[in-house]
Amino acid sequence: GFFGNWGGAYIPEILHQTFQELHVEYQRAKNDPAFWQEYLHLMRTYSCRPTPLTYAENLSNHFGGARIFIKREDLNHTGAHKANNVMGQGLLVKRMGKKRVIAETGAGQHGMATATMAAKFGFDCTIYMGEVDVRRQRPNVFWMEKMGATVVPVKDGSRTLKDAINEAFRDWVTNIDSTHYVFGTACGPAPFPEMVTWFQSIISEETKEQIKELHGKLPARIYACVGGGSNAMGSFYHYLDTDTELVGVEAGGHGIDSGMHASRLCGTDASPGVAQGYKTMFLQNEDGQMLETHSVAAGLDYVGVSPILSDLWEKKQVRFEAATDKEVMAALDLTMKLEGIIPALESSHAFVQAFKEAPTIAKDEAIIINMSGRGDKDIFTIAHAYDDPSWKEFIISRAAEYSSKS
Amino acid sequence: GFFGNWGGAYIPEILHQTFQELHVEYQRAKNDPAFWQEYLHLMRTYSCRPTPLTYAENLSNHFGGARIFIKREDLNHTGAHKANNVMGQGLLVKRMGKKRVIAETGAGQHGMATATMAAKFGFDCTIYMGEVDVRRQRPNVFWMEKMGATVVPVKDGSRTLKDAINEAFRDWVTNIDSTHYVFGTACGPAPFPEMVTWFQSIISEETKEQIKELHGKLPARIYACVGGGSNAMGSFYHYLDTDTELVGVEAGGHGIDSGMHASRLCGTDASPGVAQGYKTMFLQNEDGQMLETHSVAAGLDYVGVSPILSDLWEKKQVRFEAATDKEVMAALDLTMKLEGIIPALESSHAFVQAFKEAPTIAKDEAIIINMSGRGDKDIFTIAHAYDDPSWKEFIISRAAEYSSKS
Amino acid sequence: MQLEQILRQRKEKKDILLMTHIVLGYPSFEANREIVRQMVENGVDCIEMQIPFSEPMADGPVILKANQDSLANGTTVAQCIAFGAEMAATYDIPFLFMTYYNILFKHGEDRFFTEAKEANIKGLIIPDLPPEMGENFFRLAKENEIAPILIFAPTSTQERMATLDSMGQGFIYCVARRGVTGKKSSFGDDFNEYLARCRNATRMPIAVGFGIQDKEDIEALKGRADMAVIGSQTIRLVDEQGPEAVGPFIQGLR
Amino acid sequence: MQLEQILRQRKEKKDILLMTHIVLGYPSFEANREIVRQMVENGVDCIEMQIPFSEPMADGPVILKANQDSLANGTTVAQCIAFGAEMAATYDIPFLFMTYYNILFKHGEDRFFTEAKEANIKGLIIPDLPPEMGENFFRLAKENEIAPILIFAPTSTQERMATLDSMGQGFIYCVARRGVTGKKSSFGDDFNEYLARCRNATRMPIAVGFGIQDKEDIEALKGRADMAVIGSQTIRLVDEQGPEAVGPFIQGLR
Repeated sequence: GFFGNWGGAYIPEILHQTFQELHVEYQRAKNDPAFWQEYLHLMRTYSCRPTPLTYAENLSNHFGGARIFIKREDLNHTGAHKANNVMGQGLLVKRMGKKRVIAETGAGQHGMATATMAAKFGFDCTIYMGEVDVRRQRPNVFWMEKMGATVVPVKDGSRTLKDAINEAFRDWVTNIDSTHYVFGTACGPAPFPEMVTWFQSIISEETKEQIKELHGKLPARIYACVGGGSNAMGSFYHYLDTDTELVGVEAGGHGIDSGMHASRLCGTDASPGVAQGYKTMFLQNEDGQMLETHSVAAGLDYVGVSPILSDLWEKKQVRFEAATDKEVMAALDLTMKLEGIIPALESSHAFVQAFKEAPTIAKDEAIIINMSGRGDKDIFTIAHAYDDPSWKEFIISRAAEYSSKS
Repeated sequence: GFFGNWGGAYIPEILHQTFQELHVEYQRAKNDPAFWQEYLHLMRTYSCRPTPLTYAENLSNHFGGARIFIKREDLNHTGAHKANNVMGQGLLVKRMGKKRVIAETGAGQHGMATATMAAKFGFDCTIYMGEVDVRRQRPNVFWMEKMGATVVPVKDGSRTLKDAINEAFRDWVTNIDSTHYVFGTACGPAPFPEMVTWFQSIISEETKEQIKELHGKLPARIYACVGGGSNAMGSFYHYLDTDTELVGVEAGGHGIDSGMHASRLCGTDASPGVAQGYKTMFLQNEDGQMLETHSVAAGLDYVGVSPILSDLWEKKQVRFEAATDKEVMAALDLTMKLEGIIPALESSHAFVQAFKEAPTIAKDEAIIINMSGRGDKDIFTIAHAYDDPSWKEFIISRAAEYSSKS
Repeated sequence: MQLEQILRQRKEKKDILLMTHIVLGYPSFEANREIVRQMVENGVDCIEMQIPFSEPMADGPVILKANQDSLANGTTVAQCIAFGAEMAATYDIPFLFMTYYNILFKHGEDRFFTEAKEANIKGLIIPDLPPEMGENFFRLAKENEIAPILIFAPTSTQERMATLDSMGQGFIYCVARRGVTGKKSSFGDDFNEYLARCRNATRMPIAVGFGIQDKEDIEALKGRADMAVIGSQTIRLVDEQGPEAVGPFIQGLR
Repeated sequence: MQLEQILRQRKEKKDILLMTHIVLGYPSFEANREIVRQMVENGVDCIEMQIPFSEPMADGPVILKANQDSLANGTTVAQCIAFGAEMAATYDIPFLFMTYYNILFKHGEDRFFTEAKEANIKGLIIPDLPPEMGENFFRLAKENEIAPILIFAPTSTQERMATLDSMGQGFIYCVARRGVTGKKSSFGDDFNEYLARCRNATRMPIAVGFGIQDKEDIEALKGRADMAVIGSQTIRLVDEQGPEAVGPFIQGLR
């Protein structure tokens, strides 16, 4: 369960047996070609895989450098790459014979995906979500509940993703026999980082074919945003042994020197640590207490990062950059206007860095931006961030209607 | 331009020449195999075609009859079948060398799709939307504007779809030379009904392959909701010469006898008429004045219907039913809970009728429900319709924030 | 006497004829009566009376609103025809109905023509009924001796004008520009060229409409058109100053 | 003298030993001092002092909140170690540190063990450090003669218990049930069976923790466990009635 110096499974004893079973089931699935076929069939008929690789002609011309391609994970069912992981774990849960799933969620997309999977597979479902994120992402909460999930707002700590993870673990140690914890990203105790990466690797499996068809050769670079790191791992995986340069983009928040960010692998604020069951680079103080993080994108607002990415960072196989909240809004704006595509705030981080570098790359080279999810779910955050007056008016008038009736 | 007794092109003289050009360009495109290939490539790389056909195992078991399959037009880019038509017309506009597009929109999905296409193709874009619909679908307006479109709220008449269409025609007669009117459904003057049907026929082209792969034979029945009728025409088209029974489901609103509905082809409130450039069954009074219609689904809230469907109705090739607002909310609820799928309110009408009939159909038969779009865009309407208290709280608290700051 | 003949006779005495427009039932039939009276007394040669329709796709905001308000008042097609009959019986100028095709279609074309003929209506302007769509309509128009008035647009080709000329009766309505009713047109070189094309394409009198608002516009048309059409402008006037302002306005146009 | 030996000696005079728990810096070090005094004076045999951590994944709401409040007060690891040294120097019972692995890892394991030894700390409970993950930790524990206390869970197999027994020192902490700290456990047949399994799997003393709240619970453990662990219950007590309530509570447990 280690990747270089990182990873492991730092778990309470009560979970030992459950993790043993998970390891066994995961290995069995991995060694069973029929499992991957079943997974592909599910993703092809229930989600929308293979998701397209879109040539962004207008953006390419705008920057006048590399040919920009966008991998469209936004077109997955539930609107993000999260579905890949969740549906895979759903198949595993079915094999393990468990009847209940729990999950943490930050941006709400993993929660949405898990609630969806639970509905599809007929599992009971509880979603833990930081209270701050519940407020940021109320529409997602509504849908999760409508799909039959119980959403529990977590009121401890910073009331964001990391606290939701802690609370989910607390549930799990209480309900191990019936319950599987659908970890949402390539973090946490082994085998989660590896397993989540495996399911997400479907992204790079597809792009490798697609870019050859559309561009004739592999891309010069691939850009992916990095919160926990699952979309990055998924979009990098099959390129690790190629010449393609891999670029992870973290949340620069108010700026990497501001202390208000969530950059673990670029910048100097993070240090090695062990929490939430695994060893990685954490944003923590000198006593090992986790710091509050900041990002306009709830899904990147997290203290830790995939141990596999920490390893690839250490070995310089992946380069890490940061995008500030402000840069993110500008990149989002440009992408909407030029391509008619609305990246999630998380995904927009990858667009920022790609836009910075595209002009410097030769015109006969391709770059791929992994668009991990769609932004139309983020309307409350985005409309707010743009300070849109008619949006505010709309909300105020709706509220007036509700206030007067209630 | 006639389909039996229906259709035609009842247009002001000023548009005559433009329609001539459109006819010519449309025929040229139809006769050019490369055009359809270009269209398929665009839809495959920019949208998500072929969209999946999902076997709804839980719903099938729940009703204990036919095997229920769902055609997932919700997974298109912009979240609805509207993309099929719009991207196709975009290619035509490019061929015609025009630089500006206009469109009407009801639910906002056609407007979203058109604004998206305009961004992608680099066209100027104006969207006409009834003021009532602007209020119902504010999030869509926000995104359209963000993609660079101008959204004009139409304050005439019933301030819904039909008024938006009139207003778009007024724009068109003023700006014929530069502008193409991207009609959103299989209505309007010829060649729109036929052309929109052609682009939407990609749906049944795909399902015919898919159902054979997944079920081994053609479906017993296909269900589609009918507003203007484009998703119905698209999902029926390639089955017109087969034994598959085709069922169109109209908006029953408060009930087909209530006068508060939008049922043109089932029920007895509609009569033949000519408006908005074509002849079809309209909801009108005895003087020929159009009536107000009602549906919980903005996209079905329309006085007219595709002339091709009026013809198929008259010839009994398509059966028409109605679903009430209340039935729609129940079907939506069940689909979310059992399948983790959120149909648009429009699409949920098709689910209602399929659910009514599924138990009576043999288990070795398949039925297909065309899920024309996704419902998560409708959160303001759906959360409202469910009278969700925490949603209201959320809106009220957001509004308080805005009120205090402004 | 049929419409074209009437207009030719009137034209003998004038530089240019004047056609005006009202929306029936707007602001009320009572007001319509007064407005028509003032128009006729001040020398209008022909009046088109619009039967309101809920979807007036070729009309701009002023006439659109008048249509809707009239319908909101409860105006019916029967009332409109009766009012038309009353006017035609009262005044010695030709009256036309202008409306959209659905009004006729739903009323029954036969019945509509019969009633219009009884009302002594001289012509019909149906902007959303191109000749291709109106086989029955044109047959009935001929039978009932009511002129089906067709429209030339700046986008019409020579060939198209020829077709329209062959199908139309009474006069040709030349739309001065692209767009809907109620906006100002500019009468520059392009317009003159277009008008020359119109003149070449038909032997019928030609009327020019869309955006004619004042004496200057009308002066500019003299010698080039047989009739000027004043549309939205009188509605605006009535809205702002009441029916009694119509007379002086019309008087000031010549 | 090492932990296991100390506990065995104390056990000679008692039916069952009592271990209690405090969160350092909560509600304050001052209060901790008073609470420890009352615990020791009322016959507690061993105290686990939790060094607060921002992510206490195995703790329930009561201890979680105590961790967070302590950190909000500014509690540091250095203060905690100094406090531990002070207690160990003041009272003649064994003191343990309980915390999460990151506290040691970030402090430096070597340094942590050295300082803990200097403080005369007898054992460490690190719930998120299974033996597989703690090679260095277990080596340092041995070198510094500080007992690494391991945990049996109801889900542990015989084989797993054997592994844990071979790596742990001091005593085995038997978790009474699934779940986090602070909830009531029920001590039925399943529990007795589990406890018998624990007893068979180790020769070390066994402590039973999680959800022990009153005298009745402790009575039930006599003869089957060597030590009962009172965790969240004293924190609740201090929250509700202040530090001075701890003494009488402890007294009432025997």
